[in-house]
Amino acid sequence: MLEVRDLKVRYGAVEALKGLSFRVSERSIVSLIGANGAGKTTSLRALTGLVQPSGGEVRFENTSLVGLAPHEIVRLGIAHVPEGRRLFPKMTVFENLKMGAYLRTSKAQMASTLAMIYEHFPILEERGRQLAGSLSGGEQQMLAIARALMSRPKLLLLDEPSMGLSPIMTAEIGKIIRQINALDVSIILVEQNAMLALTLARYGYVLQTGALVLQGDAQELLQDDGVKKAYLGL
Amino acid sequence: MTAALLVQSAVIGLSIGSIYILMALGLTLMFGMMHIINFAHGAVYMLGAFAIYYVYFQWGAPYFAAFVLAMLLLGAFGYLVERSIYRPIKGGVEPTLVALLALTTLLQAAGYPVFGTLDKHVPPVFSGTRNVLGVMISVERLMIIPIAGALVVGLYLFINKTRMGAAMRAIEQDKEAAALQGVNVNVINGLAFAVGFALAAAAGALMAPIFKLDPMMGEQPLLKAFIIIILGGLGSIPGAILGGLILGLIDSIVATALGAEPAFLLSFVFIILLLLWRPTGLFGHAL
Amino acid sequence: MKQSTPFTLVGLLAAVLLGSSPGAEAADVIKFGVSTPLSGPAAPWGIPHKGATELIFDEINSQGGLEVGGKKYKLEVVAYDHKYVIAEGAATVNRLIAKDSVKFISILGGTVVKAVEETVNESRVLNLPLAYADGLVSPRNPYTFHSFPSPPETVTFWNWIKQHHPNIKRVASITPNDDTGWWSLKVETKYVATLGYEVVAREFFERVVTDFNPLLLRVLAQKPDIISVLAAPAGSVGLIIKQARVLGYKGRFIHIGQMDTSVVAGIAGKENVEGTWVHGYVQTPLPEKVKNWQARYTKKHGEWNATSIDFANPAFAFVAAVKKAQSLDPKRIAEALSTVEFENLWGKAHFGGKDYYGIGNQIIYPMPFSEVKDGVAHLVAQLSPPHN
Amino acid sequence: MPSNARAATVFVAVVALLIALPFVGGDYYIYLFALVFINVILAASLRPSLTCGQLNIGHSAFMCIGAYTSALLAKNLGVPFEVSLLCGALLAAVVGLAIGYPSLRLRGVYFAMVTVAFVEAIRLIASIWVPLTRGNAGLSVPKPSLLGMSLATRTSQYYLALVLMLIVLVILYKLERSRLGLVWKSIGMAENLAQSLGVDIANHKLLAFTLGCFFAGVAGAFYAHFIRFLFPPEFGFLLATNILVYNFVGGRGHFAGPVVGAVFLSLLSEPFRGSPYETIFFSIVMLLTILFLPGGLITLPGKLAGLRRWRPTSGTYAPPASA
Amino acid sequence: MPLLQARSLTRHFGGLAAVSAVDLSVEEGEIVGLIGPNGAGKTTCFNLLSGFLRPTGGTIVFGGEDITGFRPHQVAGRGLVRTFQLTTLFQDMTVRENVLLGMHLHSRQGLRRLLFGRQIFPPDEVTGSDEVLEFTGLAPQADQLAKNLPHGHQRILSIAMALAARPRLLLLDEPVTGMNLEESGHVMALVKTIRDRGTTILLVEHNMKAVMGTCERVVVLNFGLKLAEGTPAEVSTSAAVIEAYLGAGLQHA
Repeated sequence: MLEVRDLKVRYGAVEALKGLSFRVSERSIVSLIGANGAGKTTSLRALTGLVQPSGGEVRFENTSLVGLAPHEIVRLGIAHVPEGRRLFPKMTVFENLKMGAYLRTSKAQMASTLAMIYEHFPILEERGRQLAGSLSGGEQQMLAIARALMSRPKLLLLDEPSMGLSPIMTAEIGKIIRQINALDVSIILVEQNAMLALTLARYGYVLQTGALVLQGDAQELLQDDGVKKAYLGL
Repeated sequence: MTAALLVQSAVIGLSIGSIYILMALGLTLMFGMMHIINFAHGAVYMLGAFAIYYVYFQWGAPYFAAFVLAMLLLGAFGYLVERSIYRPIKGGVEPTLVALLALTTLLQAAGYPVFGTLDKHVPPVFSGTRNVLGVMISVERLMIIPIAGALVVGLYLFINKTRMGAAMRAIEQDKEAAALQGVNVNVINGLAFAVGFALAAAAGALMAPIFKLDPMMGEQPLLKAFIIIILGGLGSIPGAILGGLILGLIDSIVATALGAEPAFLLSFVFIILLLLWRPTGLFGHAL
Repeated sequence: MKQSTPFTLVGLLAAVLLGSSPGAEAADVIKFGVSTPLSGPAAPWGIPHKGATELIFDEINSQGGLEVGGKKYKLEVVAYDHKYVIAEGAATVNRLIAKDSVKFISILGGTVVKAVEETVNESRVLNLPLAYADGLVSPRNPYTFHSFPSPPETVTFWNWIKQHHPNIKRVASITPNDDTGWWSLKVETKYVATLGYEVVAREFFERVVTDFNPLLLRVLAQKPDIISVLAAPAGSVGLIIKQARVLGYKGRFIHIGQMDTSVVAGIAGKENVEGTWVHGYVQTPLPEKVKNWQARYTKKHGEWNATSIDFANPAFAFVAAVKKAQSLDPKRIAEALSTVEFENLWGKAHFGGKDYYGIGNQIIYPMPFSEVKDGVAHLVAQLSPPHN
Repeated sequence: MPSNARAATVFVAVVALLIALPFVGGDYYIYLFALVFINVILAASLRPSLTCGQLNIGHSAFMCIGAYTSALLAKNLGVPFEVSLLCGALLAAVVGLAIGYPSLRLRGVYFAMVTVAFVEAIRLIASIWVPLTRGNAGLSVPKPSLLGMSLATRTSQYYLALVLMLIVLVILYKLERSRLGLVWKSIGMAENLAQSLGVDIANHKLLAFTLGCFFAGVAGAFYAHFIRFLFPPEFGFLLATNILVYNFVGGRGHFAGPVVGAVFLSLLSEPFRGSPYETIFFSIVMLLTILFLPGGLITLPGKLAGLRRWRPTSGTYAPPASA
Repeated sequence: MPLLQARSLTRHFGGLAAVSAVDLSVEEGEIVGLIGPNGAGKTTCFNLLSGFLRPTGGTIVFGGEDITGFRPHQVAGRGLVRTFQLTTLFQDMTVRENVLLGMHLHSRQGLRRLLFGRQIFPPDEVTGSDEVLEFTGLAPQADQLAKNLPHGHQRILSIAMALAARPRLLLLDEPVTGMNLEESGHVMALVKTIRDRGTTILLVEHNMKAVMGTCERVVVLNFGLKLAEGTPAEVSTSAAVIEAYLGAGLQHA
């Protein structure tokens, strides 16, 4: 459903992405892993129009995404949970969720989505009137994911959902990611936590300094020493 | 200063303060979202007053219809300014500042050939005086307070209860995250220009029947609005409301006791001291 | 490429120097400079100043021009906008004198005239200003002929008031906070005191002020019988009257200066202006001559501005003096100005006031005073100044 | 090196032209350019604090202090121009220091707004303190006398202005090209990084601000003795924004930016003078300049060259290397 | 006595403890690595040590002097100089100007020289900057604008600037981020040479290969707490560290 070919991004003189190609098929979880500065976040930002690629092509269900503004890309059914969650801290949990459904104007649809969300994230219903900024890290991450789901995306981009979370919380997020995928939502998971990412994903891509160095079946990558090497330098 | 004089100047201060609040709200809204100070706000106030002059006085439309029309017209103008000046400059703070200053000069200078050189007036909409707490206050001054109050409440509801208002608050907190929820940031910025301009136009339209009209009439309210948004904290709507009330009272009570210039000087000294004490105003947060 | 930045500067300099250098001059043209506010808050005075001068010159030109020494000259107005800013005023006057080689000018505005006083004297150009400025009409400024009645002339109306309205006793004065206002106030206070009035309040305001409530609360506490608003533009006067009435003031107003009472009545409301005395503005019975002027002015400029009536004085005086002197030498014209008697829109005018000022360079003519009745300014008296 | 040599040639040529101006141009140009020189000093003296990243919309306050101080000293005490100029500039600097020090912790627009408040406060003081300043009646000022000689003619005053401007420009240029200038630039570009290298940013910002105040005082002192009439409303917010606009319209990328901006905008009115639409033309040209040259006028040659050569890389303007 | 000693360093943001009770010491002449997963508190730690943040608790002693609460330029003045995580440079200045700014602390320039001097910088500063440029291999690009350098060179430039300040202790924040193998190898070799010339080094880095190959001692942070400390070999075999680093995955939960 998503095909990325030779994607390049420059920041001034610096080439942050040097021609990345990958694909995501329906209902799958694909993960992009790699150390800091490998270009993972940049690739997601390029997909949703937050940075303009300097070259390459991105096609989503046969529509080219290059040159579209973020709100147009969201409309096509792609939701992006950015690095650092980026909630609206001075809005309540409920208002944040409503912002997620910004493009869904049907009241009935929103109510049903909200019910679905509350089913998966009961804590958010409990904290509905609390300001998003006052939530704990794990709750914030849940809210960020839930907010993205409010737009009923076909493809969900998750940028470092486990960052700064305790192992228990990380496991919880992992479970949620599986549940979401079970709702027929494809997922691109960007993670530094390679174990988490490869356990969840079906297919993985390993990035290093803006280029692809390794790709393959997640289970195989999990066993691959190359991954460990890329991380720990062992 | 007698008690009666104090009450009288306090009520007048509230009414003037209400106008200042309308001016300041738009400024603070636009700053919160785009981090720009709209130097053209005074010129928009002036255009709002002249819209009333033509639509209500010259063409005979009912006052409230003219009032709404003035807000709509200048709101549309605000959207146009976002499209044709703010957006092409792509958020550059300094070029935007110069462009808005140039726009102000242009609107003021064009005012003389277009509106004529003589001071214009708009006949009073409300007449008579009322006894308020034992002193006589003109009804037209009093009426400003509920009308401005209604607009403030309207703005509050718009920002807090509507989808577009939510988009505005979202942009204020995190522009990129807002875009990722599907908010068309350009359009909502344009909307903020429109709302800010419409509020300034409303202030001008409210003042038109009370004061006189000339192309430079917006300069003083603009400076007052600057003081208010700094006082209350840039980007803070409650701050703008409180700041407007404080300044309105200073302007009226101190001016009655000591004269207009000392009052103006006092308000400047006051904000310099306030900022040294609290560098982001009463309700401001770090930038 | 990057080195060419300084070339831009050079280019710019050269362009300005060449682009606007004075062209060939027609020998049979008399240039008359006008430095006046054409934009900004004082434009309501500057535009009729320019407009009146142009109208008078155009009419002379259409009859073939002004004959001097047997030769017909066309009259030309060179008008610059000084925006009521000193630096701009100085720049425009310098431009008129140094670049356009103008020998005769008329400057509007007290502060601007004071600021360029010495430039005017040193360049020996003839100045016919419209300005209230203390010390402007003085032996130090022999070439300056003030062409508008100043406070020392207009105070004469207080004699009329004393005679016809003896119950008025307490006077409050409100005036702009600048040289113009201060001088007006000083002159008036002194004069009314000699007539036995009690001055109960003296207040100054910034020209940009629109809310006079604080000031009026102080003034009204002194219970004046009459409020004298000096040297203020019509808009401010309108607001003062309106706001004073709301605060419960029942007495009269008098305005000395130059203003359109229809603007005042518009702002203040017709009923509030009732009984106000004004100098320099009449709507009825309108003398034929002024009626005629109004028609001509409106035809040429579109918008009628009553201020043009008195602001036509510089042009009338200048034309009369040139005719008399039959010379284009400023010195000769100045001599002629001191003696010539000419017609302005109110009757016979001349320059005098030597007893008061020490030099006879102040315009003297029977000044009109009106009372506003039912929103219309009715002529009540035409009075000559206390000095001649 | 050749680029520097070329720039030096142009500089010498411009100065020669300006020296020759009284002989070739009319009296009006002498007068006009003396005013332009004042604006150039004002614009250039704002540059150090802008370079440090301080948006200062109150520069005319310091011009006002310099103007009134030197005028009052000259008028009331008969102090010669060179001394009164120095006193005016020093007082402007001292007041600048006093207001700059506590304002340093204000960020961005808050700093800008405090300077707005300050400029209005100074203007109001000048207008209220009537016994000293004569308030809105305006203060007339004697002609300048230098080293005992009276500079009565416009030509001599023109040369005085020229010399003052050149001295100020040379000092500011030297400073900008020195380590100090580099440090200012570094603060404006990346405050944190500068701090991490041991730069005391508070002191450097204060120095830049105070220095600007000093030269604004110089401009004010000369203005007072040249126009010879001081009127408080003229030193308000409007003049302060003009000084800022000179910098932006000229361009921030190069030392010549404020100079070009001040010259351009000060002369822009001249072709339109006499037209009732003078201000309208002026503001339209200003608006178009900033819309099409957001980097200022100094980027114009680069843009033109870029168009001519059709090489996109040459379109970006780069200030000459310093070494 | 260690060159740098931080005792129970703590910093709260609101209610959140970004760094809590961390003890950290660096001996003269060491290369110490500070590692940990994203959000572990490494950068906060750096900001505390370099004076950009004020600690909520704890003390920092550098070279025998208590520098707790010093402002950044004062810390730098004592010889503790840092670089930044994101490529922070004076982008619109030349490479040489960047390095010359690094020499700010050691520059003595009087007003006379400032106004009347023929050269902009005194000869000793120019030779000093030449040396640094030569040493870091940036000499050929000395007159280019910093923003036009390739990424790897920009990172090296930020080290060169810090070096020009002649630090006793150099804090490097992710010096090899975004570099390929070859580049990072070059930088880490440079780091070693710098140490050999007498500058102590504390670095934060994600590239484990670089850390393991260069550092003599490694401190691991997780959730703002010190998780482990030891030689690279000890640390990289610690199960706790591996789990913190690679993540637990789902099977552990």
